Amino acid sequence: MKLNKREIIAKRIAQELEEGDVVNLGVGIPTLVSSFLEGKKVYLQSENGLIGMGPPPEENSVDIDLIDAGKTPVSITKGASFFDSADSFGMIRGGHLNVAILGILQIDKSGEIANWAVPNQPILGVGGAMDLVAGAKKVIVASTLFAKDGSSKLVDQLTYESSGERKVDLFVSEYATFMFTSEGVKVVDLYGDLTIEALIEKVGLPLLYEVEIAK
Amino acid sequence: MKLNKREIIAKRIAQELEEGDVVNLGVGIPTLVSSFLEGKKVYLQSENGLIGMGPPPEENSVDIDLIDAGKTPVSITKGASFFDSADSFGMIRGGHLNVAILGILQIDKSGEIANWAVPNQPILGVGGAMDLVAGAKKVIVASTLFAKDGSSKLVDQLTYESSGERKVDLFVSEYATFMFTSEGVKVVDLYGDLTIEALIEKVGLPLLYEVEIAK
Amino acid sequence: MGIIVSLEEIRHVLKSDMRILVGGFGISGTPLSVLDQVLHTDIENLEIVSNNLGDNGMGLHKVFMEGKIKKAIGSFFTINKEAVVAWSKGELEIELLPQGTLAEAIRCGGAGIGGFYTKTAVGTALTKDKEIREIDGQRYVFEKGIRGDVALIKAAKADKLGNLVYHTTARNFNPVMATAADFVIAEVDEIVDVGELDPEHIVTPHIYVDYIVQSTYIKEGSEYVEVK
Amino acid sequence: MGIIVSLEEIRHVLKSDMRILVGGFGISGTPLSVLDQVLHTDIENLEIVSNNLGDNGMGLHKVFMEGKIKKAIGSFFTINKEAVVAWSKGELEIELLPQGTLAEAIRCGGAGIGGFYTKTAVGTALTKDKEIREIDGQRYVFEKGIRGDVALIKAAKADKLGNLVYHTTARNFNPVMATAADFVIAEVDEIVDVGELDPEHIVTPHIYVDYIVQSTYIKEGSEYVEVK
Repeated sequence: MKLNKREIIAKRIAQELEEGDVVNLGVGIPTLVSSFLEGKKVYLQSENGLIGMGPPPEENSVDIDLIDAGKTPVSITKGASFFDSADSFGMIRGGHLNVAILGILQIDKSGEIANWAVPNQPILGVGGAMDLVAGAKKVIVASTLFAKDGSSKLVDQLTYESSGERKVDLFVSEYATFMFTSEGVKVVDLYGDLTIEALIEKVGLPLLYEVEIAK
Repeated sequence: MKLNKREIIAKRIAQELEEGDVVNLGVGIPTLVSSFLEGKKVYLQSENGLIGMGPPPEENSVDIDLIDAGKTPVSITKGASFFDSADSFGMIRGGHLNVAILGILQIDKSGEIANWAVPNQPILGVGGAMDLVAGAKKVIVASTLFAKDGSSKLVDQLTYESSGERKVDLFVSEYATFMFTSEGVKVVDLYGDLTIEALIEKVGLPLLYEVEIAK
Repeated sequence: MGIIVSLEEIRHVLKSDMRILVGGFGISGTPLSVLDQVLHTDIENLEIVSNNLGDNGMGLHKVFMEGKIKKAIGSFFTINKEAVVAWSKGELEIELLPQGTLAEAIRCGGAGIGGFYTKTAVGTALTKDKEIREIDGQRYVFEKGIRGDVALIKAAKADKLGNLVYHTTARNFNPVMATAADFVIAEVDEIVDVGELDPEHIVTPHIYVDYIVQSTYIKEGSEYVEVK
Repeated sequence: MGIIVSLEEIRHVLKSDMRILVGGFGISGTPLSVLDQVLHTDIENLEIVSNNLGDNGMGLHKVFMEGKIKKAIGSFFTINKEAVVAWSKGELEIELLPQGTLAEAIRCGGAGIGGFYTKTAVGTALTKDKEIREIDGQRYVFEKGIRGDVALIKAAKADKLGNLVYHTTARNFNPVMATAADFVIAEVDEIVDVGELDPEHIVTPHIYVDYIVQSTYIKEGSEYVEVK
């Protein structure tokens, strides 16, 4: 079965997760990650007060009070627990999540992200995005590489509002996975239909890429 | 039945409590207050994580985990609940107790108290005393008026370590009940075997006392 | 002691210009019946502290549409389209806080903590005019505690003293809001006798709750409907 | 996953010079079996964060008497007579905090809050060298969050994932300490299957817990006795 762009990203991220990880999935592509875990057990945290989030419920067992952070009904798994919003964000800020997987609008070459404020629109919503950026042990960005207008989301400097000083650990796109090092942006994995040269051209930034010769 | 000094104080304080009050009783004389409530229902809070503390349990139903702040086994009443130390002191500091009843070593003429550090001894214990002083809506001091050496605990200026800037609302002793006003220390109630003149003499401070003529 | 009151009786508690904390995340855990009562009063100029301004024509959304809200403090108002429009016309003040900062500020407001330092939002537009402080090598922003005149919260069950337990993710902001207002009104699905809630399971001790009202909403399939 | 371990297995987690958070108020809610294990190690120079240093020859009292504690941070050491003597000889450092400040600092340490302002102890000897700040007309003192390398806590029940529930006032400092250390060992009276604890009643979610050990102490009458 051929995967679409979003599924390619989700599947690649699923590989990064380890058995037993406590994970928060942002809205959009991140929610798809659950489908590609192939039996790996992770614990999903939802910032509205739940650890042990399960798949969407059967239609006849929907409880509209039991929702995820995107306000979609969810189920719970065995061993799940509920807590209030203050405790939930204590968990997030306190470094108790292994991984937060977040969408972005932009990411700069240092790994700083912008994922909450759409330019030229009123800034009236932030939700839990900044808490997750600041608090998770590891932040993985899940996003297509190019915006609808064709521009690269990976940029030299953010032109959108930053989500916090903290640099993310990984950016997984449909073409490549990027890491942010002191030497620059490193392509750790190339799997789309663009060569590294084409990627560099389209992104418009220098990218480090080590070809594994002994393969 | 003739009451002893400590009982006189406890009984007088019980009169100050109102039906439904949430009350924290310090160790010593304050714990006696429960005996003089005459059916008035108050809710006793214990800072180690309990609201709805009941009387000491029968010997055969002692649970040594279920204790008050003085580490004495207690029982619970219907409607009681347990919580952790952070929530308990949130309750105390946040102004959710109607009354804290505390013992003292000294109290000055402004109503500032010293109740934790014995002079010339290492200062190695404070417990929850300062949180109660700072946080309760009303603080009532329960203490004999004179120390064992005969000196007045009501003093011009504290010579013992203060328990906090907050002034208490009432000091109930075995001779009189005192209030602390901008004009000075006011005797609101005189019931021991000392006249007001003798009281002023023994305390060594000016005391305001309004005799109710139309009684 | 009369803490169980009718919906009509809560109206006298609410006054114009009050700051009101309202529990809920979207519609989950929102005191819908209590908020409907606001529409039966002539109060206005309310300052609301809530994660959102309701949703789908329910809860605070209704109150907002009646023009009763002057200012909203919360984390996510983008879903409230009319609120966005009102804001851009200058008819609604909005103060945006990260969701975790909002929750923590309310908790501190209820717990006698004047302010705190969080690492969330350091280096963003949301904190550009705020005090930044380095503590043990990490940068934090100062935030003050938040309190309200009244808190309107939703719980699953209350006993007749006012002890509360919640239902799944409908817990959200309700327990912290119960601690952080001068007067707390809890809307509940069920009222039980004192002693029926296990002391180990009570989430909000009764001393935080001033009024309890029976909810007039029930869940039917995937929505809340009002029963009279 | 092997989070349920024998008492012996916890020894390798504890190292000299560590800062260790220890739950309990007096003996109630103290991980007695785990603390006994410390005596079977050669670690020393420990910095202990705990309300007291045990009591009556149990818990931390034993550990202290073996000379393994360099510094104690807590609220009430006056009941520990030997600790008072050691302190006056300069053999034990003590940092005294009001009990509520201690609890709040640990909570903040676990919740990503760098520091906070409390009104407790303003104007006393305990805060005379600390930063005082006026917020909305009230004076507060600044306190930093507290974290540990390891937390040793006690709960009533764990499920096999590590979810915890507590027993009456034995809850005390344990839930906050579970959040504020790099490694958390929970001693429990009973271990049950996953799913047996109600998701609404779990106090400490399993993600905070690294090791679970079965307690070897039981209550008999008015004391704890060890069963082997």
